[in-house]
Amino acid sequence: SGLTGGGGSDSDNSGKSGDVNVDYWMYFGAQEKKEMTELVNEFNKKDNGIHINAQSVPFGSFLNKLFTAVNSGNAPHIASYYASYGRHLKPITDPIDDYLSSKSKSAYFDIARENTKIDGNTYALPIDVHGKGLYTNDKVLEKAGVDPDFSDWDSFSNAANTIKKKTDARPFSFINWKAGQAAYRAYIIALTQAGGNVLTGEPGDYKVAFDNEKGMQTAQLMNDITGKLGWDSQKFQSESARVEDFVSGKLGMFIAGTWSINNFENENGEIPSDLSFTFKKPFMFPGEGDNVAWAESNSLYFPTNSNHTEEEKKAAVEFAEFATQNNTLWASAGGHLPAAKSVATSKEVKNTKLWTEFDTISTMYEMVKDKQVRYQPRTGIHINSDKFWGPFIDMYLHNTSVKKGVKNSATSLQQALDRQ
Amino acid sequence: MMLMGSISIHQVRKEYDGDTGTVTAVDDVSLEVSDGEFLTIVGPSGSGKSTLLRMIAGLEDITGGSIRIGETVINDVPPQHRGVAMVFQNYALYPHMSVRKNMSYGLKLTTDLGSDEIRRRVEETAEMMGIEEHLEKKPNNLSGGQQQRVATGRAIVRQPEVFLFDEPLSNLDAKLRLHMRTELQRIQNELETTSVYVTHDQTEAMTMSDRIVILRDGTIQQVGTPEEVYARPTNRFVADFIGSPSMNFFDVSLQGTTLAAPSFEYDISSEWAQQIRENGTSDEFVLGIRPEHIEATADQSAPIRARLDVLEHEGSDNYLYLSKGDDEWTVRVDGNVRYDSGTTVALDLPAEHIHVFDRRTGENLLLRERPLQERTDSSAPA
Amino acid sequence: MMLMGSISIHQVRKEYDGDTGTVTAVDDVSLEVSDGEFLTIVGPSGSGKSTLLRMIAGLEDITGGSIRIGETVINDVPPQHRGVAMVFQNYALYPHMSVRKNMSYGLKLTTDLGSDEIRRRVEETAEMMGIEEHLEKKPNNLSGGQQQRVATGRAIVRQPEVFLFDEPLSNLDAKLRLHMRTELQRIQNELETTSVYVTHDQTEAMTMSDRIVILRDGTIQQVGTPEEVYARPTNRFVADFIGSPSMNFFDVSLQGTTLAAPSFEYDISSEWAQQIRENGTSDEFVLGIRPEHIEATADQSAPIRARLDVLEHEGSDNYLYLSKGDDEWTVRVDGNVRYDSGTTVALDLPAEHIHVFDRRTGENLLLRERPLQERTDSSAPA
Amino acid sequence: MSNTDTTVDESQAEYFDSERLYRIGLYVVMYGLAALFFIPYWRMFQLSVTPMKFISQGGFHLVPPEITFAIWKRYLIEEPIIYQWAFNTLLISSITTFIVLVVDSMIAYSITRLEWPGRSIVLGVIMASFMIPGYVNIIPLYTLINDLGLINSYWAIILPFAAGPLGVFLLVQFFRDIPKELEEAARLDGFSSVRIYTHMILPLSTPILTALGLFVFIWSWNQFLWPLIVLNDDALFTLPIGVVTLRSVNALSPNLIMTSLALASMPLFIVFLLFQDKLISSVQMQAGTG
Amino acid sequence: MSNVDTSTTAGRFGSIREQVGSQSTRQLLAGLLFAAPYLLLFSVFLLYPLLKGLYMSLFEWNFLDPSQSTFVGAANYARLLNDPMFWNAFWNTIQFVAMTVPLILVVSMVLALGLNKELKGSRILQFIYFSPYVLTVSVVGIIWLQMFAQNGIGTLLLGWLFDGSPLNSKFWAMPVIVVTTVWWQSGFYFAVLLAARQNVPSRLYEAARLDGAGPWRMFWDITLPHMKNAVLFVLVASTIFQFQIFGQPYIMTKGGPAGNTQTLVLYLYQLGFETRDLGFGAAVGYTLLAILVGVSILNYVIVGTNNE
Ligand SMILES: Nc1ncnc2c1ncn2[C@@H]1O[C@H](COP(=O)(O)OP(=O)(O)OP(=O)(O)O)[C@@H](O)[C@H]1O
Ligand SMILES: Nc1ncnc2c1ncn2[C@@H]1O[C@H](COP(=O)(O)OP(=O)(O)OP(=O)(O)O)[C@@H](O)[C@H]1O
Ligand SMILES: O=P(O)(O)OC[C@H](O)CO
Ligand SMILES: [Mg+2]
Ligand SMILES: [Mg+2]
Repeated sequence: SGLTGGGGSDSDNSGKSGDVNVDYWMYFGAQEKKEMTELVNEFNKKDNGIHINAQSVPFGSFLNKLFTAVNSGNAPHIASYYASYGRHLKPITDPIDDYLSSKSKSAYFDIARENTKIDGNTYALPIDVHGKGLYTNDKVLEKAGVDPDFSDWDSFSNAANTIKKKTDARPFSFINWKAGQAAYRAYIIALTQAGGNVLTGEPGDYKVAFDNEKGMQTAQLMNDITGKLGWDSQKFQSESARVEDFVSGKLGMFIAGTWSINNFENENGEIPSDLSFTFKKPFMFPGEGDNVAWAESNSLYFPTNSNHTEEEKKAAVEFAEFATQNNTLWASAGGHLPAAKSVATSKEVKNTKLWTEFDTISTMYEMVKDKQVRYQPRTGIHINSDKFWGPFIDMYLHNTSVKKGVKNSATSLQQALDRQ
Repeated sequence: MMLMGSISIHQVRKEYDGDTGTVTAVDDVSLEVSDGEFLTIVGPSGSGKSTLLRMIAGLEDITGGSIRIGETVINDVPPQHRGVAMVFQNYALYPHMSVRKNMSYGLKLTTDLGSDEIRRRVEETAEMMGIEEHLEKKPNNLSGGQQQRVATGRAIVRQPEVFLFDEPLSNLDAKLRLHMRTELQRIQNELETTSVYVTHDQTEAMTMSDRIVILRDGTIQQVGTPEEVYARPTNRFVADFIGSPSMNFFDVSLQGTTLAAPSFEYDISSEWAQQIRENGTSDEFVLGIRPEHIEATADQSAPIRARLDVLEHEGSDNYLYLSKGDDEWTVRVDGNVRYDSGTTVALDLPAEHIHVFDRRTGENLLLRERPLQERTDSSAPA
Repeated sequence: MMLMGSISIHQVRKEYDGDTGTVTAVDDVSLEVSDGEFLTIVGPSGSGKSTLLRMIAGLEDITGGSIRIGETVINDVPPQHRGVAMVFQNYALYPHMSVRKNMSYGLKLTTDLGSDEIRRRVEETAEMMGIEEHLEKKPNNLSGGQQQRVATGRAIVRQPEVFLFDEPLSNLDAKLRLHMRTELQRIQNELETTSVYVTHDQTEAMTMSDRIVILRDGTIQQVGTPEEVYARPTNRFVADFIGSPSMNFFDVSLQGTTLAAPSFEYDISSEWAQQIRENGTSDEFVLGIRPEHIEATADQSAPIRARLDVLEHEGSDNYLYLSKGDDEWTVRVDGNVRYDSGTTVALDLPAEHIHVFDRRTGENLLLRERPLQERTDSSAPA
Repeated sequence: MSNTDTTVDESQAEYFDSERLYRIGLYVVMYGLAALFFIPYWRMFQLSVTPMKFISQGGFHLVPPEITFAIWKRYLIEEPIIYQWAFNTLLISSITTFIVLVVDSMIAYSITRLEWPGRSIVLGVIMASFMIPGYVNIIPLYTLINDLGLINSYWAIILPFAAGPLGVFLLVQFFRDIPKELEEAARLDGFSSVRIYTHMILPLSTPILTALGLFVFIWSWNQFLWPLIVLNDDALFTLPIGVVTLRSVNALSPNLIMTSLALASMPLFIVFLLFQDKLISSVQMQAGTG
Repeated sequence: MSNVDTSTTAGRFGSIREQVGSQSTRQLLAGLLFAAPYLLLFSVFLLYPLLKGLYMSLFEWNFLDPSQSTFVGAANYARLLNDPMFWNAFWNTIQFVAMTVPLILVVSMVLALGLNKELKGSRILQFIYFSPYVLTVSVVGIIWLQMFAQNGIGTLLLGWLFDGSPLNSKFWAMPVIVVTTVWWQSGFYFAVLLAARQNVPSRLYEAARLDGAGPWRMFWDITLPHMKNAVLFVLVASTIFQFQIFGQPYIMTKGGPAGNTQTLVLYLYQLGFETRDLGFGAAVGYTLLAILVGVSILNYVIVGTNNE
């Protein structure tokens, strides 16, 4: 069976005969994958005549493979992807309103639920709401003797300058990861606080909006962090360099996701005991705009496949409901705030270190509750692509001038939007 | 039964499609080989010897004409059913099989002999070839001579009606070649199987065969016993090819009854002169005489003289290499006769041994005059 | 000036580090080659001929002993300064250079001759070798014989004191080899340059050299003129190696004054018997006699008789291959003498031509008794 | 015959001295280069056993101050997905190798030994396809594989690879050099075409078949771009792409990454150690220089 | 030979009839049967895609529904000529090839000439030189990425040169990829050149020694001319292969910084498998093919004239 494909699986493979078999593609890795696999196994253990067959597909080629699979009639019943990609995935996925239980319609945070709808139809169920915040290495802050107000740029930049002066650590990195997507997400946060937008207009008629003064200023700020301000280095020795620096105390603060906490673990899977850090709302950027942070949801989509039976579709949604509404594990280890309200506030979630000690999930919960998060624009294109945001990395590392970087990025993005 | 091993080749042609059009490798050859005869095909490289042999074997399609073995036309009979066995120049032993397997394979595939019987035959033949100790070895572990014996043994064991040999000895060194030559002769005497033997070594041909076929560019130049082709070569090509060292040739023109070469003149009888003139296509001829037929005389008044460059001793003969102007002479004299390099030697050419060829066609114009000499007389082929 | 080209080899050894320990390729060889002499080194494959030659050339380090050319010990002199030139078996022509460049390369690098002078010398030599038309060609476009001439020319043009030849003719076919042999002799006669010539072909050695060195396993078996080594071989190895076809050997034991072989007995004088007994290391001997020294007699009462297997004609000789029991005979008789296969022939062994060797050591026990025969008599080396 | 150089005496000492110097220099250069070539390997292994705390501290260690085999243990014992990948790769490579050997030797035999019209043209087309770089075709090939429904199947990797002309090229060269007489002797002995192929050509070609097999195996093992495109499921991955996804999924720790790399390269290193000469000779056969 | 075996005779005449029939028909049949399996693979997986690629390149290819593709003629090619991304990738690839190929030649030549001498431990040396070649590009890419990471040895030794990771430097990123490739590939060409070197008849060096040639002269007059074909092979094979560079930038730089290591195949990959712009991608593929065929033909001409 190995040769003809579809053979391998991450979950217990052997569904009982007569079971409805549901294929599920996911791109999760490390902890996330572990927890999701456990959820699947849990579901499979239930005697409900459904067997979930989960397969891991690498994130980097996930979209492409999904498109191909739909195109060749091999699409799985369920596929994980970002909730704000609904418009991009609409041509290859099916709405599920007909199968959705009434309970589900109100189970999720409103903001998350709304984000999965296109033209009134539900295209996905959100697993979580995850966002980016500001991680601080408390030892470094202590050493510098600073405790800034993290909602004010002056205060923040003073603290940063003090760290720079008083310690041999660098104060602040705008990005955690050498990838266009990381720059894009951080940029959205800063741009929104500056009062700008990435795109304006309506679906189908989006216009690039960051090639204006505000966009340019925010990009300039980003560029200054490694330039004029000297808060961060222009070197990025490896993709994970910032994380390593943060863990070892060479970096005081950086913007990263709630789930990034998993990256602090050492080879034994533990967060180093000598690392003390806090997760803060990232509302320190200058400007008159809204204090909202970028957020996203890992979600479950239902790809189009004419071979899928009604029964299977129903089963697929049943599993998706289960996986999005019983995922306490997703918070404890995966580092995400579950999208289902009841789960998010469940005892199990509130008892995790992430809630009680590291504050990542709790902070995230507050932001969601207080409507301090916003999803990125839902376009028909693969907007996170390096193709559009690579220039921001180049700008951050001073390989390109701000002007040129913004222009390149804006042009190619607009072109792609037009081509749509 | 007596006719089984006779071969009859009738107007056989072979054409290859070469890069530059068709190459005619064998051109209208007809030939009869009688049962038990040992026939040798000689000729220079590319003359079509192998091609002819391989058509008999069935390894090449016959473009035109027919070949019979015994009573059967075998043009369309596959090789293994022609009752022939072949010994190749490089032996073509199967390198990954033991000697025993090499020898038994053909029997296994083409006969329904039991394995005991095959075993018996192989061992009998191996003994006959003196390779019984090597039956379990791989060919690569044998010496050249031993490999040759295995190759011959592989042919013999099949008890074919016809043996075909394609330069079977040419990969051996001189001493071994001599030895295997006599051995092959002994075996053929014993088995009396019809044999067609290809070689480009005229010595081999002269010493081994009942009859010799001389090929050139795919056509037969002459067929005859060794004595015939030696004494009565039909043309200059055969005269040159047969005999070692080669016949001496001199470009001459006929003036009256005198054959005039650049460095000497030679008188012939007026009948011969007339015959030459009648048969020749022009006034240009070639005078030929074998080294062993030239007489080096004490008589210093002899008309033909040349300077001795090198003297070489071989067997009980001395070979003189002489020159005068552009004419070069090779002369065989008795081992007792002694000259110093640099001296001038007088030469006599006995009329009964001279050959005159048409310079253009190469035809031997005095063929009629040349008696067939006995093979064992002192001027026999070398 | 007279001594310039003399070579003096003193207790020279050569050891190689092989996979299985040290291999002694040349073992304590001492030898004098006088100026202008043509010395040939013969011996079977692996006997160290090339190694010795290459030590003279400077292509191999000398493990022990010393070599002089003229007055100078050249052990540590780099090859190009030894005043030697070498002709290799496969010619070793530079394939991508024209003949002209091949010949001038050494002159350009080792002398300060002007390019005109080099040009002159090269063309002179080319003319001498008959390759003047091919000067601009690449070696690959030349025939084997022409390549050989270029290789020789390349050596000659440098006007060395010593020529070294390593089997220079062995890549040529028989007819061409004969031709080039006489040509090389002619050139050496002309230049009178000291030459050391390696070959494993004893005929070449016998016909070309002033003296012959016979090597075996890196040690000298005998040094002498062709006549000496033919008539007075110091041991069975030399006796076997020199002469073609080889000497006949028979295992014998000495009983009284009779040498008893399995198939015949042979009486010798009592002095000889005594001498043999005294010098031998046991009672086991080997009787040797050359094919040309055996007399096939009409006298059917002769004590030694054998059955004729094959008769072969060569030059003005007939070769008889006979056998009796396990003893095999090769006998050279006059071309006129005629026998039929299968008949029994009586043989006579003239006492003055027999050799007796110690079976264990191979030593020739009658060496003293063997007179040196004249080279040109009828029983000269073949 | 008298122009011996007079500089003989001075030059001889130099001659042998410079010889020695030359050899010393040679050793220095060759071993120096080997050391340079070796650095990446050493770095890989060194990092794989360095604990994260030293790595994130930065700084350079020739030998890590502390050694941990935690990650090796984790991959080899606790998370053996790497075995699954190794097995997949082995399966793909073996099947590919087998197909290439059988199919290529068959056509090479047909072209060199059997006479049929047009075979030289066929050979010419195959040889010409040598010029087509594998990647030029990926898009149309991809749509083909997609149309055939072979996405996410090993056949998608095996079949296009087996269509490559290298094996045909090598085997045709080799078969041409097998003496024709052997086959002719076999025909006289009554061998059929199939028997000549199985009992003569194949046994006689073991050296080239081994060499080709090794080469195809290694190439197939190391394929990267194509499997990346056609495989969707990490349980189906081959080692080379699995290793890359490990990196982007588990992301960070260099020690983790290096361990996975070491594990991924191990099988071929062992193959190479065992078959060094064969492999190198197959390289040389490709270039026609061996 | 009076006892001719009757079984032989019987066999002979018995089977003549069954076997009669033209030999060439039988050969034709066998020949085609033996050739068929490969020819099938070849036509389906090599020839067909090749032609289909040409066809696709003339369309605005609709990935989800190919029947909806619109024929655009040469428009994709025209677009390509005006596409700065294509030209950037094109020049980067040329740069890469121009740096890598000569370096590979020099390194592999030094290795081959050095190892031709009998050295102690030459098997180990050979192993070390050749072994990178058996690594997959992903392993090679990641190791070298690590070599130039924060505490990578390359950074530590050469950091002063490029101030930080060279892979972030517009100037140094490509040279690092070049060095990586040289490390990875030289072993292969080293093996080729070593064999060629060992095939130079040693007699020639001996003749040259007697002629008074020194090591340098021998190299130019004997070694190099003899290795000419191998050197050409190295040049051509490595040029064609390096033109297809994909794995190293895909893994090490993703084409950055600022698109400076974007190569043709990487671009092809992105077009086909990220943007799914298949028609245009096919046009890029065909252009790459045209370039490579051009290189091959050029080489063929050069070799052809050289071998006169
Ligand atoms: N398979 C072939 N295809 C084309 N031409 C061929 C083929 N075989 C032989 N020839 C040509 O046919 C002619 C005769 O060849 P053949 O091998 O019979 O010569 P030969 O007398 O055996 O020569 P040699 O002494 O070199 O073996 C030659 O001109 C040769 O080039
Ligand atoms: N480079 C070498 N290394 C090791 N052993 C060698 C080397 N060269 C020659 N020998 C050994 O030295 C011995 C003499 O070899 P040499 O080449 O001198 O023999 P030869 O008489 O010239 O033989 P041939 O007639 O085959 O040329 C042989 O045993 C050979 O194996
Ligand atoms: O995918 P691979 O392993 O064939 O890699 C090819 C390289 O990128 C070419 O330099
Ligand atoms: Mg022939
Ligand atoms: Mg030798």
